Amino acid sequence: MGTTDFITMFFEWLATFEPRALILASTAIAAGLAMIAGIGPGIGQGFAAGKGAEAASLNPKSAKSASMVMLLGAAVAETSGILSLVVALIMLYANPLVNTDGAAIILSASVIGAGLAMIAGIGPGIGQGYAAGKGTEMVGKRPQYQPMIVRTMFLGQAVAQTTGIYALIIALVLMFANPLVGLL
Amino acid sequence: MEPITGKALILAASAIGAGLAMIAGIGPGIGQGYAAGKGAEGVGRQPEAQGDIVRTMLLGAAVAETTGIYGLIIALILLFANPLVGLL
Amino acid sequence: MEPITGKALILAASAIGAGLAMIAGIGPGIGQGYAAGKGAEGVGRQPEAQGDIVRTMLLGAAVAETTGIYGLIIALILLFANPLVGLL
Amino acid sequence: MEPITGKALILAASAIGAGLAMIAGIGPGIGQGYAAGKGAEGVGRQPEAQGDIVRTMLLGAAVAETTGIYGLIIALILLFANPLVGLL
Amino acid sequence: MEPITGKALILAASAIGAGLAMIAGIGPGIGQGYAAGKGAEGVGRQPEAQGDIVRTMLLGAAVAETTGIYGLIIALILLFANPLVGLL
Amino acid sequence: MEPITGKALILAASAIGAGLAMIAGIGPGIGQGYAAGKGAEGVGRQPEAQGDIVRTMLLGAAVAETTGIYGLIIALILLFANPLVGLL
Amino acid sequence: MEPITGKALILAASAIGAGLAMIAGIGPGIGQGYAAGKGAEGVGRQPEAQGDIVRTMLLGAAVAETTGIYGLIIALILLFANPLVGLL
Amino acid sequence: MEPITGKALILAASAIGAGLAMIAGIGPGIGQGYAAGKGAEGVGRQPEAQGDIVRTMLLGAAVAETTGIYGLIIALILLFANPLVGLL
Amino acid sequence: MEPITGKALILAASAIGAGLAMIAGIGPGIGQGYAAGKGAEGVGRQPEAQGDIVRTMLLGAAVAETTGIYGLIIALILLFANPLVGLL
Amino acid sequence: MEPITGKALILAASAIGAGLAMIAGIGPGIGQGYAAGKGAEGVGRQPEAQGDIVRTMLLGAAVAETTGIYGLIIALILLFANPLVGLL
Ligand code: NA
Ligand code: NA
Ligand code: NA
Ligand code: NA
Ligand code: NA
Ligand code: NA
Ligand code: NA
Ligand code: NA
Ligand code: NA
Ligand code: NA
Repeated sequence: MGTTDFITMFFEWLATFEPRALILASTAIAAGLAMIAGIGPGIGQGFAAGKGAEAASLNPKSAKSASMVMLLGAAVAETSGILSLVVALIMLYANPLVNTDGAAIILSASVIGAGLAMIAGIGPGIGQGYAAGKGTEMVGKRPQYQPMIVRTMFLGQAVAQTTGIYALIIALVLMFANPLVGLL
Repeated sequence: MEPITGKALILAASAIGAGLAMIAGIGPGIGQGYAAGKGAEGVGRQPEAQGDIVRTMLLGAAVAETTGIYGLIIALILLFANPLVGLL
Repeated sequence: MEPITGKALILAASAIGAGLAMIAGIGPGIGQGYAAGKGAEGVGRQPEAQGDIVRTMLLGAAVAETTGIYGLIIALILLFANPLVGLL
Repeated sequence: MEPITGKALILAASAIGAGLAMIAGIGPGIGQGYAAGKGAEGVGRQPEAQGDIVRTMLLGAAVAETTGIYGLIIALILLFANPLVGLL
Repeated sequence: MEPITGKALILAASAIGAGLAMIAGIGPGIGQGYAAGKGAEGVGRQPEAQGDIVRTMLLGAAVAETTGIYGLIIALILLFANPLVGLL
Repeated sequence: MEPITGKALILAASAIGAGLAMIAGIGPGIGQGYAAGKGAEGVGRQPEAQGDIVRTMLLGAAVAETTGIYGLIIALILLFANPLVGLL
Repeated sequence: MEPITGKALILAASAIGAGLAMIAGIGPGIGQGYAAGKGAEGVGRQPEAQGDIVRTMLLGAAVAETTGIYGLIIALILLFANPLVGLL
Repeated sequence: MEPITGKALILAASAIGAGLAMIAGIGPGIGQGYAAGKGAEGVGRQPEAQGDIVRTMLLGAAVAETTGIYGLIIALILLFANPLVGLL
Repeated sequence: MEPITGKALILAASAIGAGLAMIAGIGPGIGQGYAAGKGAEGVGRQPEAQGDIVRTMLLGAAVAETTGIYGLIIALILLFANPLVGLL
Repeated sequence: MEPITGKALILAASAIGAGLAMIAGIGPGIGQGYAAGKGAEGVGRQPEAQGDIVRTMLLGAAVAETTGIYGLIIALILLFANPLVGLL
């Protein structure tokens, strides 16, 4: 084993830290990664906002109900942002991995994996926001069909949430029911 | 801290790989949301065609879900049926 | 206690490579969702052409699926038929 | 010569985590800009409805800001009220 | 017990390179899905032109597939015909 | 000759964190450009409403700028008023 | 048993560089798919102009392919005609 | 023979931070290009309003440039007036 | 047995830098594909203006190619005329 | 035999930083391509305004190029006039 095996050297360097320090350092990065999901709701709700403004200009009579639908749809589109915030706060203030028995390298990687998984939330955020915007647009144009429009919007938004939920489940498994540490 | 073993390294990388695989979920989320929006627009325009519109929207959304499911399956394999540690 | 071997390093990298490959799934998810939306819009406007619309949507979506499948195949190869460890 | 402590490692990672959290700001920037564009288009069409249009645009933009704020909060916590070093 | 060799490092990097190359698949997935949506819209509007529309959609989609195939080929070369280990 | 200390590691990570935080600027750039385009379109169509259109565009763009400013502030804090080195 | 040499490091990095270069393929995939969709729409609307539409679509798509080819060329150079190992 | 010092590590990280900061430039590039397209469309439709259209386009584009400039400034600070090495 | 030298590290990083630079190619690919689609749409609608449309499309696409070329040039410099190893 | 020095580390990081900076080129590529498409559409519709349309398109595209140029300049500084190695 020569001095040129920088990979082994790197892992030996990592092993000089207390296990807790390694996990906590990974947690700082993971919390940052999880927040990236916020791109989604930002884009989606902004689309809804634009459609709301458009509806107010096209049909002032239905502007109020259009604004209501904009807010309802945008609220659904917030889901991934909230889920990511909650996961990041759990990581920072109630991280179960710091008290989990197991190899520090696996626990450290697990929290980063959880942070990466939450990034999936970009998708539902954008998609549901788009649906919110189209719902707003149509309610502004044809307020008499509001219930049907909103129902279809919610149904479609629910379908668009699933991959965000999958990601949340994987993140929670990695943090609270980690199957990898037991395999060692 | 105890030294890092090869098996631990594989399991650590599997945790990161599982997280990366979930990022695929961005796609269905955007796409199905687009379908939801067009569906909502459609039923507002042609309320009499609501059944057909929603059925087509859901059929298309089911198709759009698959790559998100693929990502989930790879993540679940990495976490619960990891074939890599057996190769060591 | 066994240290990190070359084989372990390759298997760890394979786990990450498999996760990365799944990211391709973003594309079909967005694209097929767009098709779903246009399909739903179409059947609302021309209910009499529903068969043609849905068939074209599904045909186009099948074409859009391929690169997601490529990513899945590479991931499965890395996990279940890893050719790299044999090269060591 | 003092070696790198666990505390230093956590603080270094916190700097990177804070930077990553800010990337969330891409979303509100795009979305609110879209709203700005549609608002400007709207007031050009019906100048008499300017009040309602701008109010709706700002209300929607406020909703779109939240996840950018979440990212900022997490970054500020990591920099100024780091709970992780206390757990060491 | 065999330590990490240069060959092992190259093979590990090849696994990650193969995963990265597959990410190209996002593009054809989005693009072909767009084509699918426009195709579905088109056959709904001009059912009599269905043959021409679908043929143009598939021709355009074939062109859009190429960079996804390039990514797949590079990944397969890295996995099954790795020229880098021979250069060592 | 001074070796790498914990302080140096934190400062190095801060340089990377500052760079990452600036990526947020993608968002306002896209969004405000969209607003610019819709504003230009609007004044072309209703030149008499130019004042209202430009004012709404700028108001909306100001709102869209905030997350880019947040990123800049976090970067400046990491570079010029780094609170992390004080925690060491 | 041969240890990790500088040459091995360069070759390992080349594998990752080749993978990264392929990511450029996202662009032509999306762009050409857009062209395919507009082409399909066009031939549905103006079947008599099919020749002109398809020719323009293919000409434009050829232009859009170039940066994907650049990425492929850089990847092939890194894999099959690596100039970096000669500089060592 | 001089080993890697803390200063060298900070300067190396600064090079990467500078590169990351430039990525912000994606945003203004897309946004201003959109404005350019809408401006070109506008002057084609209302040539008599060309002055107003181009002026609004440029005003909006100037606003959209700022976050790209922020990224450039942070990169220039990291390269030419690096405050981090002074903190060591 | 030759260990990893500074030169080898620079050359390895150059391979990765070259790969990263190619990612710029996403932009021209999308943009020129959009132009291709609009060009195809245009010649379908106004076949008599085909010359003007295609010429404008190609002129605009040439402008959109530049940043892809910049990326290619930086990659070629890193691979074939690397100025960094001379600075060592 | 010379080991890895601080200077080598900075130069290696500069190669990666240069590659990252080029990624900014995605933006102008997409944006100018959009402008190209709208320009082509415009000259098809109003051939008599071709001069104005193309001039506005090119003016707007010039504005959209700047952040791509910024990225190129930072990359060239890192490669040919690296100020960081002088700070060591
Ligand atoms: Na879903
Ligand atoms: Na699918
Ligand atoms: Na495909
Ligand atoms: Na929000
Ligand atoms: Na292609
Ligand atoms: Na904002
Ligand atoms: Na091109
Ligand atoms: Na700005
Ligand atoms: Na350009
Ligand atoms: Na610019």
